[in-house]
Amino acid sequence: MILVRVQAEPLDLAPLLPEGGDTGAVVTFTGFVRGDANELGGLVSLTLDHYPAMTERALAAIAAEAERRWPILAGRVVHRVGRMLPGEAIVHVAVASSHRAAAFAAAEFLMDWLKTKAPFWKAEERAGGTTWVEARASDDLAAARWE
Amino acid sequence: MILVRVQAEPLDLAPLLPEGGDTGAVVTFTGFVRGDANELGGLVSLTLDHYPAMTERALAAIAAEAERRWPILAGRVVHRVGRMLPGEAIVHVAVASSHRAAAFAAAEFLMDWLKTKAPFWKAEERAGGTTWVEARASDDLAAARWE
Amino acid sequence: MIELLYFAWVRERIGVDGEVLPLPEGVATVAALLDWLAGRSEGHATALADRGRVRVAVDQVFAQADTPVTAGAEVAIFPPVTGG
Amino acid sequence: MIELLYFAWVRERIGVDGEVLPLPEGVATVAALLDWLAGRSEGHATALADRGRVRVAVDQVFAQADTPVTAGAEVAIFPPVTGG
Repeated sequence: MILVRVQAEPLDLAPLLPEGGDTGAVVTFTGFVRGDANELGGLVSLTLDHYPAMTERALAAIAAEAERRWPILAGRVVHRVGRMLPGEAIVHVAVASSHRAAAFAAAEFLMDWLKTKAPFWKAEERAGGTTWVEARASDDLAAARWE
Repeated sequence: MILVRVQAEPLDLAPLLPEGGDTGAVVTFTGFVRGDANELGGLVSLTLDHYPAMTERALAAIAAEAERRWPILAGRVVHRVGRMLPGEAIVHVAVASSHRAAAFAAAEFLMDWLKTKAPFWKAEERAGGTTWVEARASDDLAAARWE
Repeated sequence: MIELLYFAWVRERIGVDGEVLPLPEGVATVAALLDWLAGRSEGHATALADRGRVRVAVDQVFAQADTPVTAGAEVAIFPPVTGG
Repeated sequence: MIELLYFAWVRERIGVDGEVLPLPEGVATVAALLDWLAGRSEGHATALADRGRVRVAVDQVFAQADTPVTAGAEVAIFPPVTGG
Protein backbone atom coordinates (compact mmCIF):
# COMPACT_ATOMS: atom_id res chain seq x y z
CA MET A 1 0.00 0.00 0.00
CA ILE A 2 1.53 3.29 -1.13
CA LEU A 3 0.51 6.30 0.93
CA VAL A 4 0.27 9.61 -0.93
CA ARG A 5 0.32 13.02 0.67
CA VAL A 6 0.70 16.70 -0.22
CA GLN A 7 1.87 19.06 2.48
CA ALA A 8 3.18 22.58 3.07
CA GLU A 9 5.38 21.43 5.97
CA PRO A 10 8.98 20.22 5.48
CA LEU A 11 9.15 16.55 4.45
CA ASP A 12 9.97 13.78 6.91
CA LEU A 13 12.83 11.75 5.39
CA ALA A 14 12.91 9.06 8.09
CA PRO A 15 13.66 5.68 6.47
CA LEU A 16 10.88 3.30 5.47
CA LEU A 17 11.55 0.19 7.57
CA PRO A 18 10.30 -3.36 6.92
CA GLU A 19 6.99 -4.40 8.45
CA GLY A 20 6.49 -8.14 8.32
CA GLY A 21 9.20 -10.42 7.04
CA ASP A 22 8.95 -10.10 3.26
CA THR A 23 10.76 -6.81 2.68
CA GLY A 24 14.17 -7.34 1.15
CA ALA A 25 14.65 -3.99 -0.59
CA VAL A 26 13.72 -0.36 -0.03
CA VAL A 27 14.48 2.27 -2.66
CA THR A 28 13.95 5.97 -1.98
CA PHE A 29 14.12 9.06 -4.12
CA THR A 30 14.28 12.55 -2.68
CA GLY A 31 14.20 15.67 -4.83
CA PHE A 32 15.82 18.81 -3.42
CA VAL A 33 15.75 22.51 -4.35
CA ARG A 34 19.05 23.29 -6.10
CA GLY A 35 20.77 26.60 -5.37
CA ASP A 36 21.92 27.04 -8.99
CA ALA A 37 24.78 29.27 -7.81
CA ASN A 38 26.28 29.21 -11.31
CA GLU A 39 23.24 30.87 -12.81
CA LEU A 40 22.85 34.63 -12.57
CA GLY A 41 22.30 35.49 -8.93
CA GLY A 42 21.44 31.91 -7.93
CA LEU A 43 18.06 30.75 -6.70
CA VAL A 44 16.42 32.60 -3.81
CA SER A 45 13.42 30.33 -3.40
CA LEU A 46 11.21 27.84 -5.18
CA THR A 47 7.43 27.94 -4.92
CA LEU A 48 5.32 24.91 -5.76
CA ASP A 49 1.82 25.70 -6.96
CA HIS A 50 -0.66 22.86 -7.35
CA TYR A 51 -4.29 22.05 -8.11
CA PRO A 52 -5.53 20.80 -4.74
CA ALA A 53 -8.70 19.07 -5.91
CA MET A 54 -6.72 17.03 -8.41
CA THR A 55 -3.32 16.52 -6.81
CA GLU A 56 -3.91 13.69 -4.38
CA ARG A 57 -6.23 12.03 -6.89
CA ALA A 58 -3.51 12.15 -9.55
CA LEU A 59 -0.88 10.86 -7.13
CA ALA A 60 -3.19 8.05 -6.01
CA ALA A 61 -3.72 7.03 -9.65
CA ILE A 62 0.04 6.98 -10.25
CA ALA A 63 0.57 4.94 -7.08
CA ALA A 64 -2.17 2.47 -8.08
CA GLU A 65 -0.53 1.99 -11.46
CA ALA A 66 2.81 1.24 -9.76
CA GLU A 67 1.10 -1.32 -7.53
CA ARG A 68 -0.48 -2.93 -10.57
CA ARG A 69 2.92 -3.30 -12.25
CA TRP A 70 5.18 -4.40 -9.37
CA PRO A 71 4.78 -6.41 -6.14
CA ILE A 72 5.03 -3.48 -3.74
CA LEU A 73 4.82 -4.20 -0.01
CA ALA A 74 4.73 -0.60 1.23
CA GLY A 75 5.50 2.84 -0.06
CA ARG A 76 4.94 6.54 0.13
CA VAL A 77 4.84 9.50 -2.15
CA VAL A 78 4.96 12.85 -0.36
CA HIS A 79 5.13 16.15 -2.23
CA ARG A 80 5.67 19.52 -0.67
CA VAL A 81 3.85 22.66 -1.86
CA GLY A 82 4.35 26.35 -1.17
CA ARG A 83 7.61 28.25 -0.82
CA MET A 84 10.88 26.47 -0.05
CA LEU A 85 14.59 27.29 0.04
CA PRO A 86 17.65 25.73 -1.61
CA GLY A 87 18.57 22.45 0.10
CA GLU A 88 14.99 21.69 1.17
CA ALA A 89 13.23 18.54 -0.03
CA ILE A 90 10.47 18.91 -2.63
CA VAL A 91 9.36 15.30 -3.03
CA HIS A 92 10.09 11.99 -1.36
CA VAL A 93 9.24 8.56 -2.76
CA ALA A 94 9.92 5.27 -0.95
CA VAL A 95 9.10 1.75 -2.16
CA ALA A 96 9.51 -1.54 -0.29
CA SER A 97 9.50 -4.85 -2.15
CA SER A 98 10.93 -8.33 -1.74
CA HIS A 99 13.60 -7.78 -4.38
CA ARG A 100 15.63 -4.84 -5.57
CA ALA A 101 14.70 -4.81 -9.26
CA ALA A 102 11.02 -4.16 -8.47
CA ALA A 103 11.83 -1.54 -5.84
CA PHE A 104 14.14 0.37 -8.20
CA ALA A 105 11.75 0.19 -11.14
CA ALA A 106 8.71 1.24 -9.12
CA ALA A 107 10.49 4.20 -7.52
CA GLU A 108 11.77 5.43 -10.86
CA PHE A 109 8.35 4.92 -12.45
CA LEU A 110 6.63 6.86 -9.66
CA MET A 111 8.97 9.80 -10.18
CA ASP A 112 8.75 9.76 -13.97
CA TRP A 113 4.96 9.71 -13.91
CA LEU A 114 4.71 12.24 -11.10
CA LYS A 115 6.91 14.63 -13.12
CA THR A 116 4.54 14.50 -16.09
CA LYS A 117 1.10 13.56 -14.73
CA ALA A 118 0.64 15.33 -11.38
CA PRO A 119 -0.56 18.96 -11.35
CA PHE A 120 2.36 20.80 -9.76
CA TRP A 121 4.08 23.90 -11.12
CA LYS A 122 7.40 25.35 -9.99
CA ALA A 123 8.16 29.07 -9.87
CA GLU A 124 11.79 30.11 -9.35
CA GLU A 125 12.57 33.30 -7.49
CA ARG A 126 15.91 34.89 -8.48
CA ALA A 127 17.36 38.35 -7.97
CA GLY A 128 15.88 39.34 -11.34
CA GLY A 129 12.36 38.22 -10.56
CA THR A 130 10.17 35.13 -10.46
CA THR A 131 9.66 32.86 -13.45
CA TRP A 132 7.70 29.67 -14.04
CA VAL A 133 9.86 26.63 -14.78
CA GLU A 134 9.45 25.23 -18.28
CA ALA A 135 8.57 21.57 -18.66
CA ARG A 136 11.51 19.49 -19.91
CA ALA A 137 11.37 17.26 -22.95
CA SER A 138 13.64 14.81 -21.10
CA ASP A 139 10.89 14.30 -18.51
CA ASP A 140 8.40 13.42 -21.25
CA LEU A 141 10.87 10.94 -22.70
CA ALA A 142 11.50 9.41 -19.26
CA ALA A 143 7.76 8.98 -18.69
CA ALA A 144 7.25 7.52 -22.17
CA ARG A 145 9.59 4.62 -21.34
CA TRP A 146 6.81 3.14 -19.19
CA GLU A 147 3.99 3.41 -21.73
CA MET B 1 32.95 11.37 -3.31
CA ILE B 2 31.41 8.01 -2.38
CA LEU B 3 32.40 6.75 1.06
CA VAL B 4 32.64 2.97 1.45
CA ARG B 5 32.57 1.10 4.73
CA VAL B 6 32.17 -2.42 6.09
CA GLN B 7 30.96 -2.80 9.65
CA ALA B 8 29.62 -5.33 12.14
CA GLU B 9 27.38 -2.74 13.81
CA PRO B 10 23.79 -2.06 12.67
CA LEU B 11 23.65 0.34 9.72
CA ASP B 12 22.79 4.00 10.11
CA LEU B 13 19.97 4.78 7.65
CA ALA B 14 19.85 8.53 8.30
CA PRO B 15 19.16 10.35 5.04
CA LEU B 16 21.97 11.75 2.89
CA LEU B 17 21.27 15.49 2.80
CA PRO B 18 22.56 18.02 0.25
CA GLU B 19 25.84 19.77 0.95
CA GLY B 20 26.37 22.75 -1.29
CA GLY B 21 23.70 23.88 -3.70
CA ASP B 22 24.00 21.44 -6.60
CA THR B 23 22.17 18.40 -5.21
CA GLY B 24 18.79 17.93 -6.83
CA ALA B 25 18.31 14.19 -6.31
CA VAL B 26 19.23 11.56 -3.77
CA VAL B 27 18.48 7.88 -4.41
CA THR B 28 19.00 5.26 -1.72
CA PHE B 29 18.85 1.49 -1.70
CA THR B 30 18.65 -0.53 1.50
CA GLY B 31 18.74 -4.32 1.54
CA PHE B 32 17.09 -6.08 4.47
CA VAL B 33 17.16 -9.63 5.85
CA ARG B 34 13.89 -11.30 4.82
CA GLY B 35 12.15 -13.58 7.29
CA ASP B 36 11.05 -16.04 4.57
CA ALA B 37 8.16 -17.19 6.76
CA ASN B 38 6.73 -19.17 3.85
CA GLU B 39 9.79 -21.37 3.64
CA LEU B 40 10.19 -24.31 5.99
CA GLY B 41 10.69 -22.90 9.46
CA GLY B 42 11.52 -19.41 8.24
CA LEU B 43 14.86 -17.73 8.63
CA VAL B 44 16.46 -17.56 12.08
CA SER B 45 19.46 -15.45 11.16
CA LEU B 46 21.71 -14.46 8.31
CA THR B 47 25.49 -14.34 8.64
CA LEU B 48 27.63 -12.33 6.23
CA ASP B 49 31.14 -13.65 5.75
CA HIS B 50 33.63 -11.55 3.84
CA TYR B 51 37.29 -11.27 2.79
CA PRO B 52 38.47 -8.32 4.86
CA ALA B 53 41.67 -7.53 2.96
CA MET B 54 39.73 -7.34 -0.29
CA THR B 55 36.28 -6.03 0.66
CA GLU B 56 36.87 -2.31 1.04
CA ARG B 57 39.23 -2.39 -1.92
CA ALA B 58 36.55 -4.04 -4.07
CA LEU B 59 33.88 -1.61 -2.88
CA ALA B 60 36.18 1.36 -3.54
CA ALA B 61 36.78 0.08 -7.09
CA ILE B 62 33.02 -0.23 -7.68
CA ALA B 63 32.45 3.26 -6.27
CA ALA B 64 35.23 4.70 -8.46
CA GLU B 65 33.63 3.13 -11.52
CA ALA B 66 30.27 4.71 -10.62
CA GLU B 67 31.96 8.10 -10.24
CA ARG B 68 33.60 7.67 -13.62
CA ARG B 69 30.23 6.97 -15.25
CA TRP B 70 27.94 9.53 -13.58
CA PRO B 71 28.29 13.04 -12.10
CA ILE B 72 27.98 12.02 -8.45
CA LEU B 73 28.15 14.77 -5.82
CA ALA B 74 28.18 12.53 -2.74
CA GLY B 75 27.42 8.98 -1.82
CA ARG B 76 27.97 6.07 0.48
CA VAL B 77 28.09 2.31 0.31
CA VAL B 78 27.93 0.62 3.71
CA HIS B 79 27.78 -3.15 4.06
CA ARG B 80 27.21 -5.00 7.29
CA VAL B 81 29.04 -8.24 8.14
CA GLY B 82 28.52 -10.89 10.83
CA ARG B 83 25.24 -12.23 12.17
CA MET B 84 21.96 -10.36 11.72
CA LEU B 85 18.25 -10.99 12.20
CA PRO B 86 15.22 -10.69 9.92
CA GLY B 87 14.29 -7.04 9.41
CA GLU B 88 17.84 -5.78 9.89
CA ALA B 89 19.64 -3.88 7.13
CA ILE B 90 22.43 -5.67 5.25
CA VAL B 91 23.54 -2.95 2.87
CA HIS B 92 22.82 0.72 2.32
CA VAL B 93 23.70 2.72 -0.77
CA ALA B 94 23.01 6.44 -1.22
CA VAL B 95 23.86 8.63 -4.21
CA ALA B 96 23.44 12.40 -4.60
CA SER B 97 23.48 14.02 -8.01
CA SER B 98 22.08 17.10 -9.70
CA HIS B 99 19.45 15.11 -11.58
CA ARG B 100 17.42 12.01 -10.91
CA ALA B 101 18.40 9.87 -13.89
CA ALA B 102 22.07 9.82 -12.81
CA ALA B 103 21.21 9.18 -9.17
CA PHE B 104 18.92 6.24 -10.02
CA ALA B 105 21.36 4.72 -12.50
CA ALA B 106 24.37 5.04 -10.19
CA ALA B 107 22.54 3.53 -7.20
CA GLU B 108 21.30 0.59 -9.25
CA PHE B 109 24.76 0.11 -10.78
CA LEU B 110 26.44 0.15 -7.36
CA MET B 111 24.09 -2.57 -6.13
CA ASP B 112 24.38 -4.71 -9.25
CA TRP B 113 28.15 -4.62 -9.17
CA LEU B 114 28.35 -5.05 -5.41
CA LYS B 115 26.18 -8.17 -5.72
CA THR B 116 28.58 -9.77 -8.19
CA LYS B 117 32.01 -8.19 -7.57
CA ALA B 118 32.41 -7.70 -3.81
CA PRO B 119 33.60 -10.64 -1.68
CA PHE B 120 30.65 -11.25 0.63
CA TRP B 121 28.94 -14.59 1.29
CA LYS B 122 25.60 -15.15 2.99
CA ALA B 123 24.83 -18.13 5.22
CA GLU B 124 21.20 -18.70 6.19
CA GLU B 125 20.38 -20.23 9.54
CA ARG B 126 17.05 -22.11 9.60
CA ALA B 127 15.59 -24.66 11.99
CA GLY B 128 17.10 -27.40 9.83
CA GLY B 129 20.62 -26.00 9.87
CA THR B 130 22.81 -23.41 8.20
CA THR B 131 23.39 -23.29 4.45
CA TRP B 132 25.37 -21.01 2.16
CA VAL B 133 23.22 -18.98 -0.22
CA GLU B 134 23.68 -19.84 -3.89
CA ALA B 135 24.57 -17.04 -6.29
CA ARG B 136 21.66 -16.09 -8.55
CA ALA B 137 21.86 -16.01 -12.32
CA SER B 138 19.57 -12.95 -12.24
CA ASP B 139 22.29 -11.04 -10.38
CA ASP B 140 24.83 -11.89 -13.09
CA LEU B 141 22.38 -10.70 -15.73
CA ALA B 142 21.71 -7.48 -13.83
CA ALA B 143 25.44 -6.79 -13.55
CA ALA B 144 26.02 -7.59 -17.22
CA ARG B 145 23.68 -4.75 -18.25
CA TRP B 146 26.43 -2.29 -17.30
CA GLU B 147 29.32 -3.95 -19.18
CA MET C 1 -22.63 26.80 -15.49
CA ILE C 2 -19.03 25.66 -15.68
CA GLU C 3 -16.25 26.34 -13.22
CA LEU C 4 -12.96 27.41 -14.73
CA LEU C 5 -9.70 27.20 -12.76
CA TYR C 6 -6.35 28.65 -13.85
CA PHE C 7 -2.89 27.76 -12.58
CA ALA C 8 0.69 29.06 -12.87
CA TRP C 9 1.28 31.44 -15.79
CA VAL C 10 -2.17 30.78 -17.25
CA ARG C 11 -3.58 32.27 -14.03
CA GLU C 12 -1.18 35.21 -14.13
CA ARG C 13 -1.92 36.06 -17.75
CA ILE C 14 -5.69 35.83 -17.32
CA GLY C 15 -5.43 37.70 -14.04
CA VAL C 16 -7.84 35.63 -11.94
CA ASP C 17 -7.71 32.24 -10.14
CA GLY C 18 -10.85 31.15 -11.88
CA GLU C 19 -14.34 32.10 -12.94
CA VAL C 20 -17.81 30.61 -13.03
CA LEU C 21 -19.62 31.07 -16.31
CA PRO C 22 -22.65 29.77 -18.14
CA LEU C 23 -21.56 27.10 -20.63
CA PRO C 24 -21.35 29.15 -23.87
CA GLU C 25 -23.80 28.19 -26.58
CA GLY C 26 -22.32 25.77 -29.12
CA VAL C 27 -19.40 24.79 -26.86
CA ALA C 28 -19.28 21.02 -26.29
CA THR C 29 -15.56 20.17 -26.24
CA VAL C 30 -12.32 21.35 -24.65
CA ALA C 31 -11.10 22.72 -27.99
CA ALA C 32 -14.27 24.73 -28.52
CA LEU C 33 -14.11 26.07 -24.98
CA LEU C 34 -10.51 27.24 -25.44
CA ASP C 35 -11.45 28.96 -28.73
CA TRP C 36 -14.33 30.73 -27.04
CA LEU C 37 -12.25 31.71 -23.97
CA ALA C 38 -9.46 33.16 -26.11
CA GLY C 39 -11.89 35.83 -27.31
CA ARG C 40 -12.96 36.81 -23.84
CA SER C 41 -10.17 39.30 -23.00
CA GLU C 42 -6.67 40.23 -23.99
CA GLY C 43 -5.39 38.28 -20.97
CA HIS C 44 -7.29 35.18 -22.04
CA ALA C 45 -5.97 35.58 -25.57
CA THR C 46 -2.37 35.83 -24.34
CA ALA C 47 -2.70 32.88 -21.98
CA LEU C 48 -4.20 30.65 -24.66
CA ALA C 49 -2.22 31.92 -27.67
CA ASP C 50 -0.11 28.77 -28.01
CA ARG C 51 -2.45 25.82 -27.49
CA GLY C 52 0.52 23.45 -27.58
CA ARG C 53 1.71 24.92 -24.28
CA VAL C 54 -1.65 24.60 -22.51
CA ARG C 55 -3.02 21.55 -20.69
CA VAL C 56 -6.59 20.98 -19.57
CA ALA C 57 -8.23 18.79 -16.93
CA VAL C 58 -11.98 18.20 -16.89
CA ASP C 59 -13.32 17.18 -13.49
CA GLN C 60 -9.72 16.64 -12.27
CA VAL C 61 -8.75 14.27 -15.07
CA PHE C 62 -6.37 15.21 -17.92
CA ALA C 63 -8.38 15.97 -21.04
CA GLN C 64 -7.75 16.09 -24.79
CA ALA C 65 -8.98 18.59 -27.39
CA ASP C 66 -12.05 16.46 -28.08
CA THR C 67 -12.95 15.72 -24.46
CA PRO C 68 -16.62 16.71 -23.87
CA VAL C 69 -17.42 19.71 -21.70
CA THR C 70 -20.90 19.80 -20.22
CA ALA C 71 -22.72 22.05 -17.76
CA GLY C 72 -21.51 21.46 -14.22
CA ALA C 73 -17.97 20.59 -15.26
CA GLU C 74 -14.86 21.81 -13.48
CA VAL C 75 -12.37 22.75 -16.19
CA ALA C 76 -8.79 23.54 -15.17
CA ILE C 77 -6.36 25.18 -17.60
CA PHE C 78 -2.63 25.25 -16.91
CA PRO C 79 0.88 24.88 -18.36
CA PRO C 80 2.61 21.50 -18.69
CA VAL C 81 3.31 20.27 -15.14
CA THR C 82 6.75 20.74 -13.55
CA GLY C 83 6.56 19.09 -10.13
CA GLY C 84 8.79 16.49 -8.56
CA MET D 1 55.73 -19.17 -0.36
CA ILE D 2 52.13 -18.37 -1.21
CA GLU D 3 49.32 -17.57 1.19
CA LEU D 4 46.04 -19.35 0.52
CA LEU D 5 42.75 -18.07 1.98
CA TYR D 6 39.44 -19.93 1.88
CA PHE D 7 35.94 -18.50 2.38
CA ALA D 8 32.35 -19.75 2.84
CA TRP D 9 31.82 -23.39 1.81
CA VAL D 10 35.30 -23.64 0.29
CA ARG D 11 36.69 -23.01 3.78
CA GLU D 12 34.28 -25.51 5.36
CA ARG D 13 35.10 -28.27 2.89
CA ILE D 14 38.84 -27.79 3.14
CA GLY D 15 38.53 -27.46 6.91
CA VAL D 16 40.91 -24.52 7.47
CA ASP D 17 40.74 -20.72 6.98
CA GLY D 18 43.91 -20.79 4.97
CA GLU D 19 47.42 -22.14 4.70
CA VAL D 20 50.89 -20.92 3.80
CA LEU D 21 52.75 -23.16 1.37
CA PRO D 22 55.81 -23.11 -0.84
CA LEU D 23 54.75 -22.37 -4.41
CA PRO D 24 54.61 -25.88 -5.91
CA GLU D 25 57.10 -26.60 -8.66
CA GLY D 26 55.65 -26.10 -12.14
CA VAL D 27 52.68 -24.05 -10.87
CA ALA D 28 52.53 -20.66 -12.56
CA THR D 29 48.79 -19.95 -13.05
CA VAL D 30 45.54 -20.06 -11.10
CA ALA D 31 44.38 -23.12 -13.07
CA ALA D 32 47.57 -25.02 -12.31
CA LEU D 33 47.36 -24.09 -8.65
CA LEU D 34 43.78 -25.37 -8.38
CA ASP D 35 44.77 -28.63 -10.10
CA TRP D 36 47.64 -29.09 -7.67
CA LEU D 37 45.52 -28.15 -4.61
CA ALA D 38 42.75 -30.59 -5.55
CA GLY D 39 45.21 -33.42 -5.01
CA ARG D 40 46.24 -32.25 -1.57
CA SER D 41 43.43 -33.83 0.53
CA GLU D 42 39.92 -35.20 0.22
CA GLY D 43 38.62 -31.88 1.57
CA HIS D 44 40.53 -29.92 -1.08
CA ALA D 45 39.25 -32.30 -3.76
CA THR D 46 35.63 -31.84 -2.64
CA ALA D 47 35.92 -28.06 -2.39
CA LEU D 48 37.45 -27.78 -5.86
CA ALA D 49 35.52 -30.57 -7.60
CA ASP D 50 33.43 -28.20 -9.70
CA ARG D 51 35.75 -25.45 -10.95
CA GLY D 52 32.76 -23.60 -12.42
CA ARG D 53 31.54 -22.93 -8.89
CA VAL D 54 34.85 -21.63 -7.58
CA ARG D 55 36.18 -18.07 -7.82
CA VAL D 56 39.76 -16.94 -7.19
CA ALA D 57 41.35 -13.62 -6.26
CA VAL D 58 45.10 -13.06 -6.53
CA ASP D 59 46.38 -10.26 -4.32
CA GLN D 60 42.77 -9.16 -3.67
CA VAL D 61 41.83 -8.82 -7.33
CA PHE D 62 39.51 -11.26 -9.14
CA ALA D 63 41.56 -13.64 -11.25
CA GLN D 64 40.98 -15.89 -14.26
CA ALA D 65 42.26 -19.41 -14.96
CA ASP D 66 45.34 -18.03 -16.72
CA THR D 67 46.17 -15.33 -14.15
CA PRO D 68 49.84 -15.75 -13.08
CA VAL D 69 50.61 -16.97 -9.57
CA THR D 70 54.07 -16.15 -8.26
CA ALA D 71 55.88 -16.56 -4.96
CA GLY D 72 54.59 -14.08 -2.38
CA ALA D 73 51.06 -14.00 -3.77
CA GLU D 74 47.91 -14.03 -1.64
CA VAL D 75 45.48 -16.38 -3.35
CA ALA D 76 41.88 -16.48 -2.10
CA ILE D 77 39.49 -19.24 -3.18
CA PHE D 78 35.76 -18.94 -2.60
CA PRO D 79 32.28 -19.52 -4.06
CA PRO D 80 30.54 -16.94 -6.29
CA VAL D 81 29.80 -13.92 -4.10
CA THR D 82 26.33 -13.41 -2.57
CA GLY D 83 26.44 -10.11 -0.69
CA GLY D 84 24.19 -7.08 -0.95
